[in-house]
Amino acid sequence: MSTTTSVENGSRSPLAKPPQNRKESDLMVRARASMQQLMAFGSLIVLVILFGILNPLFLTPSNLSDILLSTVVIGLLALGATFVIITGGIDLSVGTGMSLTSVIVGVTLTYMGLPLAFGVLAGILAGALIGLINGVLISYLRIPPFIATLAMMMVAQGLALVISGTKPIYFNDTPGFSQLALGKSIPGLIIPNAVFIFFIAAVIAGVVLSKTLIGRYTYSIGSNEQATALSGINVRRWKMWIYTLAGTFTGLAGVVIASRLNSAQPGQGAGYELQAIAAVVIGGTSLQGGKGSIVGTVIGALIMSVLTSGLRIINVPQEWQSVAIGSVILLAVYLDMLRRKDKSTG
Amino acid sequence: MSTTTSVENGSRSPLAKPPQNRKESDLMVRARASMQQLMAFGSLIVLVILFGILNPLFLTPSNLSDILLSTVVIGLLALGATFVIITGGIDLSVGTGMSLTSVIVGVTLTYMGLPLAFGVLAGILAGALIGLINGVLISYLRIPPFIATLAMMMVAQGLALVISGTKPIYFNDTPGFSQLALGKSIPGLIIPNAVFIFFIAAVIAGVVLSKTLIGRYTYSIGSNEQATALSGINVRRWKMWIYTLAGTFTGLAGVVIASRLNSAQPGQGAGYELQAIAAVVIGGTSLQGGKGSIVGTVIGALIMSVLTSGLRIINVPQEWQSVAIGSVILLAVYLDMLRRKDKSTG
Amino acid sequence: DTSTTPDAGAAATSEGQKPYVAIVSKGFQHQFWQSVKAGAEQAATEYGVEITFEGPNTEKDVAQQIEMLTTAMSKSPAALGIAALDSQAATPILDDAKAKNIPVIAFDSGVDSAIPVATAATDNKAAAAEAAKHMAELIGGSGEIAVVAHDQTSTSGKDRRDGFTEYMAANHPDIKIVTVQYGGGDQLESANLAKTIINGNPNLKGIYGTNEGSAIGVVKAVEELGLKGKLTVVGFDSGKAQMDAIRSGLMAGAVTQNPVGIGYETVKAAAAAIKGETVEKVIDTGFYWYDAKNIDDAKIKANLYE
Amino acid sequence: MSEYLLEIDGVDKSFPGVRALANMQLNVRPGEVLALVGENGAGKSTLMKLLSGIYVPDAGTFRIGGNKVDISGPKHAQELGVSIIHQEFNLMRDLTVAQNIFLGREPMRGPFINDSALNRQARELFDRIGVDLNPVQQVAELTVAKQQMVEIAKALSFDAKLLILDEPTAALNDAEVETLHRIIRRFITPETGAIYISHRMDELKVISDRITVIRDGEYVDTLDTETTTMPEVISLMVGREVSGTDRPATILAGRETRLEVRNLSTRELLNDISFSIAKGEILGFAGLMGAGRTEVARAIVGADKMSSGTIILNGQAVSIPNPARAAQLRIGYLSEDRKHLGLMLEADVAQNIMLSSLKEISKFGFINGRMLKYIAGEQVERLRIKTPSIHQEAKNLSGGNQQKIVIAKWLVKDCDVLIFDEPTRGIDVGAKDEIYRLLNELAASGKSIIMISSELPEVLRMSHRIAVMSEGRITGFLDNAEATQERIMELATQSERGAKTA
Ligand SMILES: Nc1ncnc2c1ncn2[C@@H]1O[C@H](COP(=O)(O)OP(=O)(O)OP(=O)(O)O)[C@@H](O)[C@H]1O
Ligand SMILES: Nc1ncnc2c1ncn2[C@@H]1O[C@H](COP(=O)(O)OP(=O)(O)OP(=O)(O)O)[C@@H](O)[C@H]1O
Ligand SMILES: O[C@@H]1[C@@H](O)[C@H](O)OC[C@H]1O
Ligand SMILES: [Mg+2]
Ligand SMILES: [Mg+2]
Repeated sequence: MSTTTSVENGSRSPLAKPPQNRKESDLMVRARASMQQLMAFGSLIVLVILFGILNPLFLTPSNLSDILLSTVVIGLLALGATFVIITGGIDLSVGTGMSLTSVIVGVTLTYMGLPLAFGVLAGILAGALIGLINGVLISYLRIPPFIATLAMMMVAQGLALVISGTKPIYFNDTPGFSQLALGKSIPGLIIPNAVFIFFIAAVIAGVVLSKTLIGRYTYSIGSNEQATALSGINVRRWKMWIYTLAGTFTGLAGVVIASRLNSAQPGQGAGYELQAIAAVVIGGTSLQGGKGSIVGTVIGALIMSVLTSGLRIINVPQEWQSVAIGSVILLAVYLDMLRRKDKSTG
Repeated sequence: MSTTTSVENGSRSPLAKPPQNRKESDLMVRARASMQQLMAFGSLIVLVILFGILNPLFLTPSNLSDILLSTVVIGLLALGATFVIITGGIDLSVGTGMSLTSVIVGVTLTYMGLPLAFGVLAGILAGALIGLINGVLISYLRIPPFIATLAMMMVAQGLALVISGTKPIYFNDTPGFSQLALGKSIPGLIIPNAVFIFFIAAVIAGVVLSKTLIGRYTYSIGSNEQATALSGINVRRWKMWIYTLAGTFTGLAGVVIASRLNSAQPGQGAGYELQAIAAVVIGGTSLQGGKGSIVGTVIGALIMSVLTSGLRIINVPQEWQSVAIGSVILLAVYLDMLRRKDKSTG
Repeated sequence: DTSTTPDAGAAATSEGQKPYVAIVSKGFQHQFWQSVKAGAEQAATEYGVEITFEGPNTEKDVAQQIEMLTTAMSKSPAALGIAALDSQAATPILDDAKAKNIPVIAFDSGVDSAIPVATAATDNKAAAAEAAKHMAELIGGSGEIAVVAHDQTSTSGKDRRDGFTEYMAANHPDIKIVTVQYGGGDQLESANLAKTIINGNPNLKGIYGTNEGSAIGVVKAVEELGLKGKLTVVGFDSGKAQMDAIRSGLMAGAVTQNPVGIGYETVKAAAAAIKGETVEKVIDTGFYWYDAKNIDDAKIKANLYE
Repeated sequence: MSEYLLEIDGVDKSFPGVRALANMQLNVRPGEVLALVGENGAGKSTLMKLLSGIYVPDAGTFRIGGNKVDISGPKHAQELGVSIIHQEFNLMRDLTVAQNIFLGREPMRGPFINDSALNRQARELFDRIGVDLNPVQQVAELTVAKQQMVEIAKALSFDAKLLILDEPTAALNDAEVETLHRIIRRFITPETGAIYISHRMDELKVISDRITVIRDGEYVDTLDTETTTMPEVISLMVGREVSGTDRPATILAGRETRLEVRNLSTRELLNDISFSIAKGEILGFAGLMGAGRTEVARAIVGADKMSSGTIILNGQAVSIPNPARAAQLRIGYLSEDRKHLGLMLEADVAQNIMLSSLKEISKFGFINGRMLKYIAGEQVERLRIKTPSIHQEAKNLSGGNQQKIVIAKWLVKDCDVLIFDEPTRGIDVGAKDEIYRLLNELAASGKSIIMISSELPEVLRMSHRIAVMSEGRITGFLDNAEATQERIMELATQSERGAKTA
């Protein structure tokens, strides 16, 4: 197409491109990008319809609302993980880090008896601190992200147990706390607050990732860390903040899960990191870094929870459920690959 | 032709380096490489001595032999993972894959009543098959390794339960089977066979990685997959074989754990994958691909089991154990980083 | 009280289908849970109800269990069976069940709530004390022992640890528990762990394993170290490996619960509650000490599973 | 045997939004070197990738030795006797030099690779073709120039009939170029031929027999080198005249010093480097491969550690621990290795151009997206970057256009001191001219520019003064008026331990 126009305007210098060309392919590039997300959204819809046919109860508003609710914790962890993974890193500490932050909330609210807002803040800050430490280890001490966050995973697990005295902390003295996640603030709507917290967090994460400096540097570090550094960006410092940001979401997840369970469970959380990473990767973010989106992650997290819930509601025996989830994930990602099929030299 | 002679005569073109440089860096390169492994080995020795001082019982032959034994399963998984990680991939299916292969051994020996050798073979082949499927998914269907092996992790978990009928399979009718791992074939030595199986497997893995084509292409693919393909190497096919090879070690691990427990436990294995990867990475293999060694992995696996056992024998409370392991791993890797400190642009 | 809901049951049966009972346990892969499931299925056939049985992958994952309960509630069951990992965390679901007039049967572990119409469970503390009593006898009332536990945070893990240690503290001051360590119920991990404990405590006289995986791990350790007969092992639960170990003398004995009975009683109570019949509030499914001597007794055998 | 070694006819190739080749034709005779020239983005590399089976043509025929062929992939190309050195390196950085060269052709001893035979083969190859490489050195440790040598050695290690070199000299300096030419001449026999792509017009005369010119994906003409002048070639390529080889005016004395480097040393190489640069000055850095020019630049901007030395900026000693600090002090560094150290290949043109300047166009951390597109678009026009859109991924651009993106990034950043390391690498003559003009404008507006270049004509044309390096030291400064290629080479080969090289 471009050649046609340039032939028509044969008189101009061959280097200069007619301006309308740019606009045109601008559109094409964008269209392709949003198509991809539409298609991922498509698989999600297909799954929902499929389960709805297999068991109409799946489509009841109450069940759909429950699925949304069950997406929240992994979803929040996955939001943070999206940033880290786009930088080309990984964060294994999100699961137990979440437990640790929920224990911190427990200590603040139940042991110290401070007001609710303090507990929420303490949890989020504790998460940010975990992220900050990850960031320092990775940026300044140059420890590979896998190792740094694996170590943090273990340390957080241990500290959660130590601080809580290896037992759950209950929030019975702070009755408002469980409303944070489970209250229904919008009258007439059965969707609980936690879902809105997640979607607001997702919108914020999306804006930060696509519109701000830290978001832009997240991509550029993941694309080419050395080139970014040589471009005069303080890569170490930004990376530290990116991990801190990711930790903030971990902290938020800790607050939400504590509220949902009305207790801080120090022993749980291991294994959540893989689920969070899976949501991110199913959402199209590459573990190689440089590419990814929050919308994708949200869709990825929803695919996971729809699958889990759907297989349960159609009464697939539990041992077959994991076989089915594994297979469907493969299929979804394979279809995704198919349409992205770019040329390869392999 | 005249140029050839002029090169020999030393009236070389000005860009040429003085010839003694070549010899020098030959030696230097080698020296540096072996130094690194010596140092990693050093941290291991330091740990052993430290625990020995804190509790002399740590150093009893029986305890040391037990530590070696406790290294075997994770160690075998880590050997396979080393290949995969050097290609720049990852294998999350090793833990539950191991369970599935041990169930296959159980089916062969106990349900089908075939002779011992068949069971061993069936287990190893089952592992290879798991690897082959991973390889096909990754190479030919272009599914990212994380997703392909995560899906395989779930599928293997489910199949292990389905095939076994969600119960352990015992080897009581094949009394020789438990000797495979626990017998002491070398008279006068208290070290059980499993340890020797591991070390023989490690030697084989080491030779394959450093001396054979599949090993060379493992590094090459991890360094630059596209360039490897451009060199006329059938990258897809080799990658498929590399995953198959890794699966073989998973199969072997399945056989050994079944023999050690004298039963196939279908529910176990989740979580082992992270430990195996940790051993590989602690051993200096980079998750970016292109770099790594079997010696490193063996040392990494030993560091992990020495740490675990040592903290137990000096009676560190369990909740503090994970804090301590996390911290020591960080420290070990940090020291490793310090001496490798290469040029950075950060 | 034991008020039940004839409506719910009627609604389900009126369509000519069997009433549906959703059962969410604490685990799934353990033989213990498979036996509970078997008992539940047996009762389901006998009492003409439909059941599903599921549980989280690990007995730590409170949140996963809550998701399972939530999905179960979406299926509008006629009754709900629950072995809560954390009864407080399950409170909102129990409240929801109450609001919808769905009778709740607790099993395996009690629930801190008035909502369940019945509880079919083992008294874990008492069972652990029974194990302690036998351990004390077997080692002659003094010496060093250790505990390999399956979990640090779950109620069953804590109760079986505490029931044991408290009994020792109260009754046998000369017995010293040198360490309590946790192997997550993983056999391999527990075996490695037990070996380290034995290596680190040369005077050790006995080890207690708090569930199937832990106990078998300890047996493995003793077997591998060639200490059969020199170290007293007492365990918890059954399963083929434990029974073999008891027969061969590697293990002195163990406390078994009645998992099949737990499952059976749970569904039986559910079926009754659906019909609006009164059910017993507490169904003690009991526990039994078994060893080489009584392992083949009919009464014991009924409580063991392979 | 056919009259032609290779005939290409009627070849079309399009990418989304780009028609890279249209009805392309070309032929190579046995025993000749055919130069292929055209502007950045004209389609040269695309044609070569079709020839090596990396891309599949939309239309057209390829004949090798008279037989029509459908080249299915790199291996097939090799089997057909076609050996290619791509514009972008295709090396495995973690493998050694020898392992790279013989990848896929390892000598075996039973099931095992015979590494000593491998290294021996490599040494024999290097001796045969006359390059100095260490077979057991890791490629990651080599400079760009040495990596290029590895690529050349690799291509020659095949028993090729047709050798294709896509800008092999972009990373080489004049002495190395000579070595390469010698290698090529030795390769050419009555049975073999070569296609030689280059933007360095001076070498075409020396190495080629005929020159094929293409423009905008279309064939323009083929000329006999002997009977053609370079300005003719250039005007066919660019469609206009390009100015000659004027030299800059000598810089006015007494200008304020902008940057002074005193006694800079590094652990690895640099030894007591001192120089200063005035406002409005262009200081050229010349030297042979490995002389340490890149290291000087990296040390100044904090990318590498200095072991001793002081940097004085506008009269004040400053410490620069990393390039971020350098950028704060308005010192920018354009790296010589665009692929690894310059570009985000997967990111789009706009993001690449704006990377260094995002802070300047953001408020409270929010980036002004319209501004970003506007400025990036402006640069695309100004440098005539050939791309269908500012949203095109950088990896889809031709090599020269990628280089322009890296330059654009530093033009946007508005630094006071700009260190350009091989800035015109891979850039066509027309665009080079444009860039020279821009650099002169920048200098005229008071910026200080350090220009590291391996092309002596470029250094001579642009620099007010020239610093020459050898073995990690500065061996002399030349004013533009007194500088000649010969004097530069003299200083560049001056060894401290002179006795050794003698
Ligand atoms: N994979 C691709 N996807 C999209 N466009 C491409 C791709 N490869 C090349 N192009 C486009 O095709 C055109 C020709 O590129 P090519 O690399 O062949 O140019 P070239 O003549 O080698 O230029 P240079 O001298 O800068 O190396 C350019 O406009 C380029 O942007
Ligand atoms: N990545 C690297 N790893 C190891 N050594 C390097 C590396 N880069 C450069 N060197 C070494 O540093 C020295 C200086 O190289 P540098 O690139 O600074 O030289 P230069 O004068 O800029 O020459 P060139 O024309 O090659 O760019 C050389 O001896 C080279 O071998
Ligand atoms: O409560 C459970 C139980 O009764 C069984 O013994 O194993 C696991 C426990 O958590
Ligand atoms: Mg090109
Ligand atoms: Mg250089």
